[in-house]
Amino acid sequence: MTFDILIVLMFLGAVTAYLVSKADLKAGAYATVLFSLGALVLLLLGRGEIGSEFTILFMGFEVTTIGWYFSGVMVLVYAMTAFFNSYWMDKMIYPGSYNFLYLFSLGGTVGLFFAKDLITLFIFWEIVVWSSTFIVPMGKSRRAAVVYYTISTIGSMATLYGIMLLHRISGTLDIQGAFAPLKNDPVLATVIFFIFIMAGLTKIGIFPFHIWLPLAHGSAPHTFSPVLSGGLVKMGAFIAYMSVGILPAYEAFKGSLTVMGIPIQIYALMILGAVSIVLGTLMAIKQDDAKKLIAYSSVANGGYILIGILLMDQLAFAGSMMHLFNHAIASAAAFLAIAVVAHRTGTTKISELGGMIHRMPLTYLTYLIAIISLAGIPPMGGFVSKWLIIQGLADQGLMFMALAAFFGSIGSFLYVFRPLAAVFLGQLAPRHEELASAPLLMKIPMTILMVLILFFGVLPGWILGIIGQIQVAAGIEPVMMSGNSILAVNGVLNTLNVFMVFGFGFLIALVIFMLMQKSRRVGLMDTYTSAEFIYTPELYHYGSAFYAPFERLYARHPSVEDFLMALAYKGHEAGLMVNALFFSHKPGVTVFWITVIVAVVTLGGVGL
Amino acid sequence: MIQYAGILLILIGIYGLLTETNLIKIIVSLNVFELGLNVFIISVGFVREGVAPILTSVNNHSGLVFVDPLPQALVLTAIVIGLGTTALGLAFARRIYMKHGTLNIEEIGGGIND
Amino acid sequence: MINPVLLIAIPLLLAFVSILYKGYRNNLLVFGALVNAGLVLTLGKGEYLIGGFKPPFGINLVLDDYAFLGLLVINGLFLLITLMSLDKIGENATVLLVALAGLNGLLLTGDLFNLFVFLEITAITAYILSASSRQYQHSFNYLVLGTLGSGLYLFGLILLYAVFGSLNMADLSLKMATADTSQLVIPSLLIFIGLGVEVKILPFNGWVRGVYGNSDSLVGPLFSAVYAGAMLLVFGRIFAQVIPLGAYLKTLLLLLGALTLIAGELAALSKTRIREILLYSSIGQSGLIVTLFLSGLVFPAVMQLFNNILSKAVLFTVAGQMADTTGTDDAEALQGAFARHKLAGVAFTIAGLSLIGMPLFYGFVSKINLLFGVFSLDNYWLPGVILLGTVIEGTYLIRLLVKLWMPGEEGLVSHESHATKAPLEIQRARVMGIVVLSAVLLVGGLMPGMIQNNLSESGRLLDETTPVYLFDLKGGQ
Amino acid sequence: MNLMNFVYAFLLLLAAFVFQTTLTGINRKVVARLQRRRGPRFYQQFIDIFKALSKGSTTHGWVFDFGVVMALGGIMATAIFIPFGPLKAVPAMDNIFIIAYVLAVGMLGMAMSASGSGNPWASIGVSRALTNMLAYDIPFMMVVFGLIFAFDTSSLSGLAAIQREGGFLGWHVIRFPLGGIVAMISLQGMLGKKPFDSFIAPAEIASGPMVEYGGRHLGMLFLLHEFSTFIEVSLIVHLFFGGGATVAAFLVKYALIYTFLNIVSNVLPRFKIDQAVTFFYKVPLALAVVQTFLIIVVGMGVA
Repeated sequence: MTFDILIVLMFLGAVTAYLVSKADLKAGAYATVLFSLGALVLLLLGRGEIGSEFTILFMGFEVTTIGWYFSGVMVLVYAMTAFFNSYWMDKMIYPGSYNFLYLFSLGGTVGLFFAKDLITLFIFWEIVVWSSTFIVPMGKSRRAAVVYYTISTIGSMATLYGIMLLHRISGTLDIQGAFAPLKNDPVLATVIFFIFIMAGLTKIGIFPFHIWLPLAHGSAPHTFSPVLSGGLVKMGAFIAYMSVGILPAYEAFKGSLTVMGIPIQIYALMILGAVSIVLGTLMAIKQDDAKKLIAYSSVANGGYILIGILLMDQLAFAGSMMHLFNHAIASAAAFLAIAVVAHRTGTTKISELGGMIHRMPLTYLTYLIAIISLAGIPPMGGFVSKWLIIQGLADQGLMFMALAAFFGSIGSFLYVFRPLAAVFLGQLAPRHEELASAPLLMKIPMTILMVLILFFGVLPGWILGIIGQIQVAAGIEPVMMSGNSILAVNGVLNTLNVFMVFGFGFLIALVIFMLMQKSRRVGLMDTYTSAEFIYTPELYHYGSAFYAPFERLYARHPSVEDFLMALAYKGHEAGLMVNALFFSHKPGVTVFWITVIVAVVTLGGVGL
Repeated sequence: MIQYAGILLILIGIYGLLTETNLIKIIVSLNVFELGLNVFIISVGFVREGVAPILTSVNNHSGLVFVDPLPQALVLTAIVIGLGTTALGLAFARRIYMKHGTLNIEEIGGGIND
Repeated sequence: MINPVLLIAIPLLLAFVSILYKGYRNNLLVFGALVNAGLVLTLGKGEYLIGGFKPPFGINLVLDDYAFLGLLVINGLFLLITLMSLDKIGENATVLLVALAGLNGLLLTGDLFNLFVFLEITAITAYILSASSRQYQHSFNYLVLGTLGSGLYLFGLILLYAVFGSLNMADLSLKMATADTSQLVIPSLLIFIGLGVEVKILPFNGWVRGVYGNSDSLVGPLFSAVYAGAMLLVFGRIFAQVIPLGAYLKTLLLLLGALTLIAGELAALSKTRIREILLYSSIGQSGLIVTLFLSGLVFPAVMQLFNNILSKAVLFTVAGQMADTTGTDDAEALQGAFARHKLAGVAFTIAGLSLIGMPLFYGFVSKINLLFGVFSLDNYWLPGVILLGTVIEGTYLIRLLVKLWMPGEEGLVSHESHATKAPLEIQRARVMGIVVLSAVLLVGGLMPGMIQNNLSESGRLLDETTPVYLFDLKGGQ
Repeated sequence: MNLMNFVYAFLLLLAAFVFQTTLTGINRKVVARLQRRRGPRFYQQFIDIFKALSKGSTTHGWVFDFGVVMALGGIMATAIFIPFGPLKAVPAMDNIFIIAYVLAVGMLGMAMSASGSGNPWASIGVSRALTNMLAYDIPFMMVVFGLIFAFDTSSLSGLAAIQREGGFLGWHVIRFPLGGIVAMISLQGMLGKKPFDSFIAPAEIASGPMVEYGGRHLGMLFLLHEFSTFIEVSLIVHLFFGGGATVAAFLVKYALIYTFLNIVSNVLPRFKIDQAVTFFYKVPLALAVVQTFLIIVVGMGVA
């Protein structure tokens, strides 16, 4: 019962939020908080109902562990971000519609993960696509919404083709049954695999479909970027899981050529994942807009998630599932921190900011913890998941994936540090002297997210337990835990011990620091300047072209974005050609075409 | 044989539509086309040695061969409709002349700002 | 039982009366439309003889489910559009009444030549209506092409008559079913071209841009919804139910249909004027529907047809209104237009999303069904083309919707202050009309069973083998 | 983990500190001899550290202090994970990936503190340091990846034990010479020795990240430097030179390698940072990929 209430409640909530917004904007925003928190509570309450089935209208649903897990991630991100909504009500062009679409897309995502049949899955998928498409342009770019929509639709239409093909083959739309005939038909399975996963690839933002992420995440309203990056991208992972886990790809591709024991079909996609990691990392390093930077980091992290899911093994898959959660909350937290900065200063350009730590320390801390997790540094959650993924890769000996993973890991230090140094640290511009810190309602979700990131980094047991259940349901060996230790094939990770040793080290360092002579506090401008006199803090701040020497190395890179845009322009030109060839105010043009058609058909008919 | 005449007229009409730029001449071409069509239709109903399908005091025995009356009926209708469209076309041509001062279709322009 | 010939006779009679009583023209028109819409509901299905001769010798009217459904939607839309745009009718009331008679005749007749007559009547009214834009060269172009097209139709028809000796559809279809298809290539092609001019198949539709592109808020929806709907239904009648196509011609015509779909959508993608975008979208949709009819998928085709015309009625009403009141319908000049016309904007959005085939709207139901249909034929390239068309269509429609809702320069947060200052006005009647239409699309999407069961009844009668995705069953069949 | 572990850990830290600082002092003398100088006393490094710690200093805000504490804490935590020859403070935690990532905590803390000073020179230094890290770490990790795949363990002591089974010839540097070369070059980068020291060289950008430090901050950074050197050199000893069956063996190997690298460093010029990246991606990375390919696909060198 809980879950049908949950889904219906979200759609009713959307309408309610809209109506409330008509009366009072702030109240409408609070309604989004209430409803999304309600969804979180319902989800947690309904954990015992996993396995139940229900129907709404003509749509069938089934509650599975993986569905529950995914929707939990989604609802958490939505609920946390919802706290921010009220501060943007007066800046949004259609605040009421924003609240409506916010909850509407939440309803879509929740329903998606519980779909029992493929059409229901598709319905909710498209609901999310169009409802989020209308939120994105409320931000800084209209073009972003169109690119986002187009790329998403290329994916979802390919998947729809796959769904229809599946139905044609198996005669059923039930998710479990529809894939059944593929096990014994590798050719067909290959076709379906590549077509069906398209929606997933486009949504995760795998190369070459990644171009919408920086555009849409970077220019969406500040309160929606966390949802896009932390939440909606994860829908793609679900489709990827279906393509590998439910198909089941490994069984169907048994006879295929293999690379390091991985069927070539799956390996091909893993290469795309690896390319995404490298490309996302390189692009993130050179961004000047903090939101675009995090968006590109989502591309890179999407690559990790995809590779892990495609491996379908004990370690990397578990790591990928957990990374999905860790990346969701960390990326949401990072976006929220940037949103606070944008709320107070009105910009997200790294080069225009600096020294924010002195005005908003909690926001700084949130960002710090988020990026530590994003970069996979202990003791945060991101470390555990990346560790699992890399252990899985090492177990299988997938060296090129590992190469990309290492590059992404270390590259992430570079790009996550950049906003940290240039936005939060460094010189505080005089025009920002008077800024207030984050408002209370913003502090709540940031604190919660910080605690969660740290908590699951130290004690990942609960979440790995759920992932273990998912793995059992998918028919693979579950990730092993013993106490606080994760037992991998090649090594053991005791996160609690890591945390304690880290704490011990920190304690010693703190004692040394405390024992020594007190320091004198001086201003930020009171620094070593090669004996120059300096007066302008803005100019004494290293914020733009942070990695200039490195960026120079790949400044003239080929761009898939340019290629796709050129392709779109070719479509535009083709349209103009159609227009010029066939449409005129002169009847002779059309008469000409009629004669051509008659001649062609007649002569062709004679030839037969 | 007569159907070839019809087809020839149809082709002449289409040739006119393809090449003419004068509105009046286009309408004339259209009429030639319709004329050819009508001739062709009549030819379909034609039966050699046939008589008009009317029972008279002379033509009243079962050995008679009638021409098919239906195409003739169709042609009548088609002629009427053709007349209507021609009239409307001429009316348009007049309006165009009043507005643009020319009957040459090349000089009128598309009227869509692109 | 009411004889459906009244549907033709009453508007025709009222048309003559309206010439005599010019002052009451609009009242007569509304009355005629109302009576017709009411009459449709009371009709009984069956065949009706005209003039007392039995088919295949005499002319008959066929009122099967197909015709009934068509009449229902076409008369309903006609009524709604007339009521919405009463202020635009002016001197055209008589023409509209004749048009109504012609349209009903098109849908009802069971005789090919009779169809020609109604085709010409309807076409002449269309020429006259198109002239209300004062762009006579386009009306002239339309007239020449329309006349040539119906001439070719007549040509094909007479060839059929010469071979089979009948003009009755039912009779002909029986005779042709056993005939050698190579005999049918030329006549079928001529008939295809003849109808192709009216249903906007690609190389035959040169007139569309000029006529649709200058249409106002009356003519636009009337052409794109009512005329296009009736013509497509006629096309479906002839090509899915009467003339059997040989493999050669069928392949060619299918390709032409697919070409129309893609070329139309691409052309729409390259345009910025709203009416032009919509007219090319109409062309694309026609290509899609024609393809479905040619594949023998009558039921999905009809569903998609209704989706298209209901949406287009809304879209063209708003677009025409924009052009009428602001003098431009360039999307750039009208950015943010819906900020001040929210209700119209919502209706426009629903229609647009339904046209793309987004879930929750009727378009989704029809899209799913047509895909099921095409796949059931074991045709695997066509769905690819259709889905590609959907991607392109979605792109430009979303681009348009975003432009009209969210004003603002790139790089700046969307704000109402960027919205167009053009004096756009949308009359209350029109807003109500499009809201009703979009509500139909919404209900059809939320409760597809309701509409679908009615549709499928007729679909089943027409074609037993077409699979139907029933949304009443959980997860379909 | 109980109290004994922590006491043990503390003692090992102390030992590592004493050993490495002495070694640094000795190396200062070795380098001086290379340059035909007498050089400072071998315990000069201790004097420097304690002197710096005891002096007064300035601070630029809480993150400036916090970063230093976090950096030293992180590095010391990492050092606890490193097996000191056969001795391990914390059982079963010498996983190479854990060490590699925990190491990053210290790096991040230091970078944060440096940027928090508000001095752009420091930020430039950090940017170069991170770029440098992106260059040297990837070839190194690739080689390590090959080793882990070959021997199914990512434990440092485990990998060291495997090498000792074959005696001197079992050392990975012998069995996987390409990997050994890559690791030595990468180690040079990790230690910030020439030719890869452009991020920290005093002559380049006023010492880069260190520009603002003095007093106890600087002293702690000295400590940090000693510990990170200990971690990095130990890694190589364990991975490629058979680790240490006894503490003495470990320390001897350690001292030899460290001294060797120092000597190499002192006869080389300095790369610009982008040159360093290009170099690492052209030569060591290619070698590392070849080595890993040989291990994984061909099985060469894997008994």
